[in-house]
Amino acid sequence: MAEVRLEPGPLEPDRALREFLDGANGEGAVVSFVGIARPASRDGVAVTGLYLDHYPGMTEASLATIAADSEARFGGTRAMVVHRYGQVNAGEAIVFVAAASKHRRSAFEAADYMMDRLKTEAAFWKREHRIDGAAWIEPTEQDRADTQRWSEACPE
Amino acid sequence: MAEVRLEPGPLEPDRALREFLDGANGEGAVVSFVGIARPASRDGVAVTGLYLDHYPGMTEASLATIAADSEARFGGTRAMVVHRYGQVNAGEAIVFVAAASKHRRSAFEAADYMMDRLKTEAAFWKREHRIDGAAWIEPTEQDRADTQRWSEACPE
Amino acid sequence: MPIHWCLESRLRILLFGSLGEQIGREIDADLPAEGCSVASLRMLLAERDPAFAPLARASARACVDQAIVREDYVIRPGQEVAFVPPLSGG
Amino acid sequence: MPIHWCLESRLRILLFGSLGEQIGREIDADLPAEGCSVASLRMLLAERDPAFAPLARASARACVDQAIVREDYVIRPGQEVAFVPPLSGG
Repeated sequence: MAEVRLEPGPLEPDRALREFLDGANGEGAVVSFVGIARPASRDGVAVTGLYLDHYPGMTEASLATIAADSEARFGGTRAMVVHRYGQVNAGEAIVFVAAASKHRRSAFEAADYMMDRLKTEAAFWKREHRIDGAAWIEPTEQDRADTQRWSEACPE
Repeated sequence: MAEVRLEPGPLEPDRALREFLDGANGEGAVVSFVGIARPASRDGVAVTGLYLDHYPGMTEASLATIAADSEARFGGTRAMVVHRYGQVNAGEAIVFVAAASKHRRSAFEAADYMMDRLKTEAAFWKREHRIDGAAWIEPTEQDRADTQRWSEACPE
Repeated sequence: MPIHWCLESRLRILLFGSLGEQIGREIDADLPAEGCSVASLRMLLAERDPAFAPLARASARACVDQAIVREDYVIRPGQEVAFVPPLSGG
Repeated sequence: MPIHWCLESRLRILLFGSLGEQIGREIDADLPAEGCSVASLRMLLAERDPAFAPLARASARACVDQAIVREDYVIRPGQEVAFVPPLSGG
């Protein structure tokens, strides 16, 4: 059963990894992803941080669906998603995702899959705080294309 | 410059991740892999642990080459490899690999690439301690095929 | 007309992201007792206050009980209604 | 023949993995002063002691100064020589 959590305060990826590894169940491979608030926008303007608006209940459900789909798609995989909400400063972790599996290929694919879907389907609304003003952000075409990668036939 | 280390004692993946994140350089994506000594052999016999023989100097060089190749191949990527040697009990971490990059795709690919190469090119000799006796292990055909994936034209 | 308020139901509408910033986190609307479609609700709101115009745009998706619904979905009293901009993702 | 030891050089050979377990972590060999090829060294060793037979197999790769070398590589006095089984990887 996937572990999914929203964090209002700092997200400490090393503690999340420790917790995930402590739940080990004989898996040989654990892949984790840490997403960090970048100090610059896509067009290179300095960014001090961002605000992640969320819809209590619906946002948790969107994360849980993605984690559960990953466990179902990559059989024998265990998944975890920890996501920040609210104010996140540049350089702080926004998201931690982990996948454990018997073999490394499925652990890599499960983590990659979760991140691609989180980038388009996680119920967040992101306001970037640029030094020249604040702006609400939407997923890029690349994010949509990444998610699309998984829409073809099941792997393996 | 890649950070590469051999560890005689327990490898603590959460501390390695903390250390790697502390070296952050504005990257937005960090992918880590933890390989754990499995409690069973490929054919299902219970395993209490393994012994990793290494060739001091040559083994470090093999890890450093893989990490440096990953940084060169996936431009703007920062890499880290921490590997156990000697006696490793089932359930303990054997290897920690991390890749940081501006974008998630290259961080995933760099970590995946390092693991595929480590599985065939890291200078270790592994003796598995099965409950029915000890046996020296060689890479599988799958490991060789995984490494071969990267031999075609450069990505992106 | 006391009958009027008796046949209507107070609907609380939640707004997120840029919609919440522009209009407010929550607005109220009167919902006919027999319910009304998402399309009708958008028109009612836009006619009531020009500030609500962004809610009439297709990019503002309607959610009922935390699931995105279509324009012909009929909202009933007691349901949780929200309008959300396109998700920005995690 | 005092000239003999003067023209030869003591070579320390490191063995790893299953080779180290079967034969020992280190063996010594006399290397002619002008050096000798990897192929010759394998034969010299296998002739000296039947226990060294695994070193004559192609699966035991020769390393000189920590790099895997070919059979015709000529080992010179002072170099670090090792035989290693196939890598098992990390």
